[in-house]
Amino acid sequence: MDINIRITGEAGQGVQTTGDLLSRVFSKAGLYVLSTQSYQSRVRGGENSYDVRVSDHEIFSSRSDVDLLVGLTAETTAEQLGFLNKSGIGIMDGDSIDGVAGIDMKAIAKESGGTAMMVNTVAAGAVMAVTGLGTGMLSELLREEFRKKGGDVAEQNIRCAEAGGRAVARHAGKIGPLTPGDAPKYLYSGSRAIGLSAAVSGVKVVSSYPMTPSTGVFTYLAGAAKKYGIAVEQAEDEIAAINLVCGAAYAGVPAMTTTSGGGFALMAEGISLAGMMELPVVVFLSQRPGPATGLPTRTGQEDLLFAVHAGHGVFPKAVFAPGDIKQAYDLTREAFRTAHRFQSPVILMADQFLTDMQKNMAELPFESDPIDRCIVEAPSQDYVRYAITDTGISPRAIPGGDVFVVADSDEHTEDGHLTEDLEVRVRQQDKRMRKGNEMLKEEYSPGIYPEPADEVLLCWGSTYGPCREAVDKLRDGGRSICMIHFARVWPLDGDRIKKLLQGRRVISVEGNSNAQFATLLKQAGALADFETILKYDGLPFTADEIAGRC
Amino acid sequence: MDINIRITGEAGQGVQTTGDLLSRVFSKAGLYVLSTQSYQSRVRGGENSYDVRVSDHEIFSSRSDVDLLVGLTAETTAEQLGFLNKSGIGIMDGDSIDGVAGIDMKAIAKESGGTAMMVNTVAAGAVMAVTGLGTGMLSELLREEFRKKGGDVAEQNIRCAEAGGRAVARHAGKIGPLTPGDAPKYLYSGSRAIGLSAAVSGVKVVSSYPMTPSTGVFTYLAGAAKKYGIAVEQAEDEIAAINLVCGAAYAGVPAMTTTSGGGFALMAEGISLAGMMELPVVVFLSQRPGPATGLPTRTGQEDLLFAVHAGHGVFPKAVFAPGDIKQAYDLTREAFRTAHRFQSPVILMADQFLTDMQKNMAELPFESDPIDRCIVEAPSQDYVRYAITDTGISPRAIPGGDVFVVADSDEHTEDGHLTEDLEVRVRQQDKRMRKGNEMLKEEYSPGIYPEPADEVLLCWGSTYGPCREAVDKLRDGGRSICMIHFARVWPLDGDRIKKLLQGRRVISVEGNSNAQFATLLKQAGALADFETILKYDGLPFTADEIAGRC
Amino acid sequence: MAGTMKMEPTAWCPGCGNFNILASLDRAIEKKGIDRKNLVLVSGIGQAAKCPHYTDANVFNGLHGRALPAATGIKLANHRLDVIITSGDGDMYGEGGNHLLHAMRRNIGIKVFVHNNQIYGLTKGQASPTSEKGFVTKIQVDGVLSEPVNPIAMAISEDCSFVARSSSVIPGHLEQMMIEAMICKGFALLDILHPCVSFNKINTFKWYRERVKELPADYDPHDRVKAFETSLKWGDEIPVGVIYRSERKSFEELLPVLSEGTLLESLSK
Amino acid sequence: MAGTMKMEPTAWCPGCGNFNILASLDRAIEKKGIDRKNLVLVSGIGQAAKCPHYTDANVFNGLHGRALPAATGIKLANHRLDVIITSGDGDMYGEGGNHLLHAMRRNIGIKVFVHNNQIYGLTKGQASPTSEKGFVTKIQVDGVLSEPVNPIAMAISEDCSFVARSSSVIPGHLEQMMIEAMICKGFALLDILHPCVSFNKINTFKWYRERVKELPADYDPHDRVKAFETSLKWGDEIPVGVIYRSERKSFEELLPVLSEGTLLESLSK
Ligand SMILES: Cc1ncc(C[n+]2csc(CCOP(=O)(O)OP(=O)(O)O)c2C)c(N)n1
Ligand SMILES: Cc1ncc(C[n+]2csc(CCOP(=O)(O)OP(=O)(O)O)c2C)c(N)n1
Ligand code: SF4
Ligand code: SF4
Ligand SMILES: [Mg+2]
Ligand SMILES: [Mg+2]
Repeated sequence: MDINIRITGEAGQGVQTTGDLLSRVFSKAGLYVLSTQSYQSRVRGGENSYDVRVSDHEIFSSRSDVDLLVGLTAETTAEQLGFLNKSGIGIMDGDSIDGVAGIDMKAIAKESGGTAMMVNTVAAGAVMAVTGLGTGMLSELLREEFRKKGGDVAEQNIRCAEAGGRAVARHAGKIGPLTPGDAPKYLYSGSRAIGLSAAVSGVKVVSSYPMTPSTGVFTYLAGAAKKYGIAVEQAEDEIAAINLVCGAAYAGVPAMTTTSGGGFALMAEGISLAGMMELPVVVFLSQRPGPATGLPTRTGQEDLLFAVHAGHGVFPKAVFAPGDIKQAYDLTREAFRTAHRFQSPVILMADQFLTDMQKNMAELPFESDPIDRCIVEAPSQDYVRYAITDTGISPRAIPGGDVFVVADSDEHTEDGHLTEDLEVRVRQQDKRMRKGNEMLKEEYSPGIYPEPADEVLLCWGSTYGPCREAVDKLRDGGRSICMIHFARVWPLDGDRIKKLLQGRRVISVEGNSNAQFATLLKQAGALADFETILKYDGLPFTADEIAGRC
Repeated sequence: MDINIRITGEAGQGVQTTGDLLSRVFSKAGLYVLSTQSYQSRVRGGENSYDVRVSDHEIFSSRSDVDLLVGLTAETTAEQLGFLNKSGIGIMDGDSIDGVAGIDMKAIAKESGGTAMMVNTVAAGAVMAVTGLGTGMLSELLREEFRKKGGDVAEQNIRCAEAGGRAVARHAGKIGPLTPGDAPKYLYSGSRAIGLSAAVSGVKVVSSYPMTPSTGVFTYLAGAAKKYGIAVEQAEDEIAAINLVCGAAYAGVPAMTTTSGGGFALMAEGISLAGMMELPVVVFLSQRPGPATGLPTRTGQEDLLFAVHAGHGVFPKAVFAPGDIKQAYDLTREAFRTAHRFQSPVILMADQFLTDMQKNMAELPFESDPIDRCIVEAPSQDYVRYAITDTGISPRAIPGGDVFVVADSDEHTEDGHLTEDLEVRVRQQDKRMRKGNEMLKEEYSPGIYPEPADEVLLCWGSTYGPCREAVDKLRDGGRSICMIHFARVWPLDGDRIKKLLQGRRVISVEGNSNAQFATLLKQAGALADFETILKYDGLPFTADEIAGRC
Repeated sequence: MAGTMKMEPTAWCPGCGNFNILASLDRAIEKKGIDRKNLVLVSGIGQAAKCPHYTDANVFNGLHGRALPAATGIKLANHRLDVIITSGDGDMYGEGGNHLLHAMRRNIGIKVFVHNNQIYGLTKGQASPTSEKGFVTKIQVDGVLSEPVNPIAMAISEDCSFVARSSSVIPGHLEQMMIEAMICKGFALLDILHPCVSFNKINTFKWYRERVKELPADYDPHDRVKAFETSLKWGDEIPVGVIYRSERKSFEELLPVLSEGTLLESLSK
Repeated sequence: MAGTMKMEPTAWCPGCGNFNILASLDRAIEKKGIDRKNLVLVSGIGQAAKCPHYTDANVFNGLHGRALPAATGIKLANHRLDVIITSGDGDMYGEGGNHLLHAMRRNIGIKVFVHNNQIYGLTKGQASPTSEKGFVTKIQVDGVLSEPVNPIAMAISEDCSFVARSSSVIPGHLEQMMIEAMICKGFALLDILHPCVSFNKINTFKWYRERVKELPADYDPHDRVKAFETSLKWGDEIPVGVIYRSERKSFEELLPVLSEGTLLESLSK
């Protein structure tokens, strides 16, 4: 059982409120929920939509077709009609159009003693009725939710929900119908998982300049600042943000900045600084389609080659791109750990699809559990910051202790002071680059699902979900196909990957127009010939689409 | 006949003045001259040196060994002694040290009625004597040079030169000796050739923020501004510079900015803007070693992968990297032509080695000869800026005419206005990317010297000269080896290049620690296995070094 | 395709101050008699920065914070063009602060109309450099801790040739200020207070309406110290009008290569 | 390796004003009794920006123009550290202008000592934002066309908590100003005029020496308008001293998460 509910309306109408509410009720009901958002770069008007996919088994991606369409305006409903399945049901605020049942949600809200904004609750109530779960659990949630607000608000909302349910009584149970299950009940968005993991890992300084779709993580951290003890400061621009976190990292605390394409571009110089000064900084890069301002609220995977090569000069860095929300949580921690272990910048990549996505799962650890910052406790008096070592990793002291810590953006001697000695230069450059080799020794295996097969859907980052479901579909159809997913996309061990891919038909599935990850594998010598399934219209892949293009 | 003269001293002592003077005299004498500079990031003190290599045949690179060493201080002379050939001669200001003849240049200058700064002329006079050309031609040059200054200055200098010559009379003619030849007499630095070509090509707006080693081109253009009618404006930062040239390009004039590593990093967002708005901008990137501030006055080829992938999102760009001064002149024009033909950003790459290098050659055209800006003369009333075309190239109108010209950094409809229509997005992205395919159709063959052979020294940019001379040496030793030099480094036609390289032993010679050009060829499918000769100590390659490592 | 005209409808929220600003701009363009074919509207990114799309003109809607350098390049290439920037407070005083500082020094003949809603609208309600101390948002959870930037005082400190304030809540005055800015030869900064109905619940239409107060008729904008003093007033009364003027030559007048015509023309000679 | 101490000798030109600035800094550090192990000197890139290497302290010599955000990060991570920036006019008023503007608003307890030689020294003599109008260089071949930036006036316009000017030509005064800046809790801007013997042939030692004039004893730095008026004086007399003070709480005092100790410490709990 697997149903897709789509709420659609203008920006500012509460599409998101409705969707969030539904995600939570279904999660509360022990069903597997995965919700995704699609919106425009504006504050009012336009066309937004919110998909809540519900199932009795775990799900990994969104669908483009709809079983239950809920429209808050006629225009946006009409736009979505084409996606409604034959057996699907449409309900909307206002008059009916082609097969979509109009119910006057505003009137219902009013009659139930609610305000205009409670249209969202009416809509949610209707959905609960149509899916056969009824409005009981929704009412419970509303009660918990609005208790603190006091007064009548909770009861008003409950009345609206119930009235919404009654208004679609003739469709009751027609979609699904759903029955409560035992899925894990903690709902996380990608943004929340990443922000939470950063907080738990001990991030102490976060500085960013707002930019969609990275702002969710920044906002989460601002909200968590008090609880975890984090200085969260909005910078005047992205250059300030990256240099600020470089300063904080030098001073000894885990530090992170969050940004998207154009802001990331402005940070390239600072990333090179972190490379030279060997500072553990984490840059969270949430992608959207470019070039330039591009499509600010849409999704894409267009910045991989740029991220891997970002910054002038040559220095090691790591680039991670988690595939789903749980992995986003885990890899955020890994990003901090890697940054500190190798004293190098780490770029954590996601995109609008993954950061806005919500899914229920087992509770993620939320107790503060700082990573090991790999700081030398009691440096001796002959301490130098950039000592030459076999691994390239020099013991790191921080200022405020017993020794001076000198860090320079120029080439420097072991003690950190600037130098024009060209032999020293070579030694320091070699030292830095050795850290890159060490990084490759970290244990990591790409995700193979379900097991190696003749054909491979190669993917990275958020394309995980749709690829995984596509594999299921194609295998059901008898194909010997698997998914190989990379969450650590740089550096790459070409030889190992080559062995993995050799002799298989490789199809690279990427959210860009130039197969960036396959290109990286080619450059690493891991891949010669490959086919592609590419998409760059700003929307995420769906499993059907991938399967259909295979 | 091939001699290498090295002037060495502290910053601020006139090492450069002396070297420039000598380069000009030898050029005037019809000898082939190639001069290169090595200096530190400071204004006074430290150790600078200036090599003037002189020959009776054309030369292409610098040498590390020295035939005639001229020291302005004891310390810097001592540093260079190890490079002096057994048969070489050393002279220096002050007391003699190990085999270097000390002459009191300051006293000589004073006795000859000159000022302390005329030590440089004394030194130049000495060099002329030792190389057997005598001080006559130098005196002529000094007379021309100082005529405008009036008064006694010219005569004072001439007396200093002559006295310098007399002071080393016992070494007269011991190096070389040189006799006048008929080499072309126009001396150009890389910076001057690039600046001149930009001026001739019709650049009208130049905006930069000073950054070594790109400042030479910026300074040349400031000097040429009046003659060619160019607005040259120092920007408050590099972000201003790139956006300023984007604005100028939109308004219809060829525009350029000049920068180096860190400044280029700051321009990445603006380059993406040029990609999206389809603006013909030229970015001159003169490389120095990184990361971060690195070695500000040294040379390197470390920014190729970054330059090729610079900017978020996916869009076509061209990257050129000329091999020598003449090619720098030609390719600068090509950069403007390409930018305008394809309405795309073009990055012109050089480095400290090439921009500071001087060489004599036939006079380069200097009459204003603007490129075709490919602007539609009389757009019709239904004109739209981003019309979909087969080649991806849309007719370009500029503001101030009969139609509105709308340019947006967001994804846009054909008329330039921002859009959220995702089908339009795909059409525009495909349109832009088609220009990249068109670029590949431009006629271009890499430079093969002297002819295809079993072994290939693969190189790009300024490594041309040392590779070419290394090939001569190795062939003299009986090796079947050639150089294949790329001046157009992006985009790359993988298939064509593959055919060229197939079956040969390829050794990539690059001024970086990670073989960036070979990596690009690998990613383009043009190259599988290769060997490398890499250097990243901040100094240019020499032919001997390459030949020795082959 | 029916050629290139303005976009309709706007993407602004009903009730937003941007509508009045756009309307005033349209009237000012007409009254000043600016030839729209010769007009380039430049902006960065933000809700305000969408403004150029909504009127008939040439448009350069560039990067967030970078309207000024782009406009400078346009003006250098063809200084006969009228170049007006319409952009937001975040765009101009936040990301673009350095360009503003240096453009005022340069005094290039660009008119900058800052739609100042004291908030980042497009990114959904973070503090902008002009947000008041204590202003609470989802990022500034304890309220803004920094002093707001004072763009008027800063402009006076850099001897900006035209410094004015108006508001969308007094559209007649706003139109007048726009015309005066257009008349000024050098660099003109016009800070326009306007309500953001979606995210700024403090500085509302009513809030501005109750506070804006025109400068007295005998106010002398040439007195720099007096102007500075005036620029510090922000509270129950917020002065609007031309607060400071400095009679400086514009950059175009000073730059020798522009003396014989535009650089663009020089290419077709 | 003998541990990490200062670099010797400096890379400055003989006769450069930077030497006096360094000497004054060393004396001020001693007199104020700053624990050098607890001191971080931060800079960008330039001749002035090399200064941190030449004294015993922790050093963060970052990117050109970016000393301020780095210093801010250091201070946020561990606000018990003394954080002083010593950098150039190009670094701070040119490339770094936006950070300066916003750091003043934030009022974080960083002391900024700007070695202002009115020129770009390290890159060999281009105009800086403080170069005077008409100043000729190889880039500004017709002389500088822009008005110089007025950092003092700008700082007053943003209510910077400590605004002072001194010069390397009066090292005793300079030392005093440095100490006063160190005492101030919030953000302190100290503009230090100094000759560049290699590239600035106009604003020489003698030129400054003849012009710098201490503020009268009864000067009240708390009068903002008066301070602004004072900041406009530049000519035969150039006022030096503490020109403006504003008793604002520092950012560290205002930021709730710093109230119970440093963030660095919180990690070892
Ligand atoms: C380099 C970069 N950073 C951040 C953004 C995201 N962004 C777009 S508009 C905006 C702020 C808008 O505020 P303002 O300029 O005041 O305009 P408003 O929407 O309030 O009119 C931001 C942060 C961006 N587009 N580019
Ligand atoms: C991003 C970047 N742009 C440009 C430069 C080149 N650069 C180094 S120092 C400097 C200016 C120095 O001037 P100032 O700050 O006044 O210091 P001074 O040398 O005069 O003491 C410039 C332009 C750089 N290092 N990085
Ligand atoms: S978000 Fe605010 S500023 Fe933007 S359009 Fe809506 S009301 Fe206007
Ligand atoms: S160039 Fe000028 S500022 Fe730099 S050290 Fe020399 S004299 Fe001092
Ligand atoms: Mg705003
Ligand atoms: Mg300076």
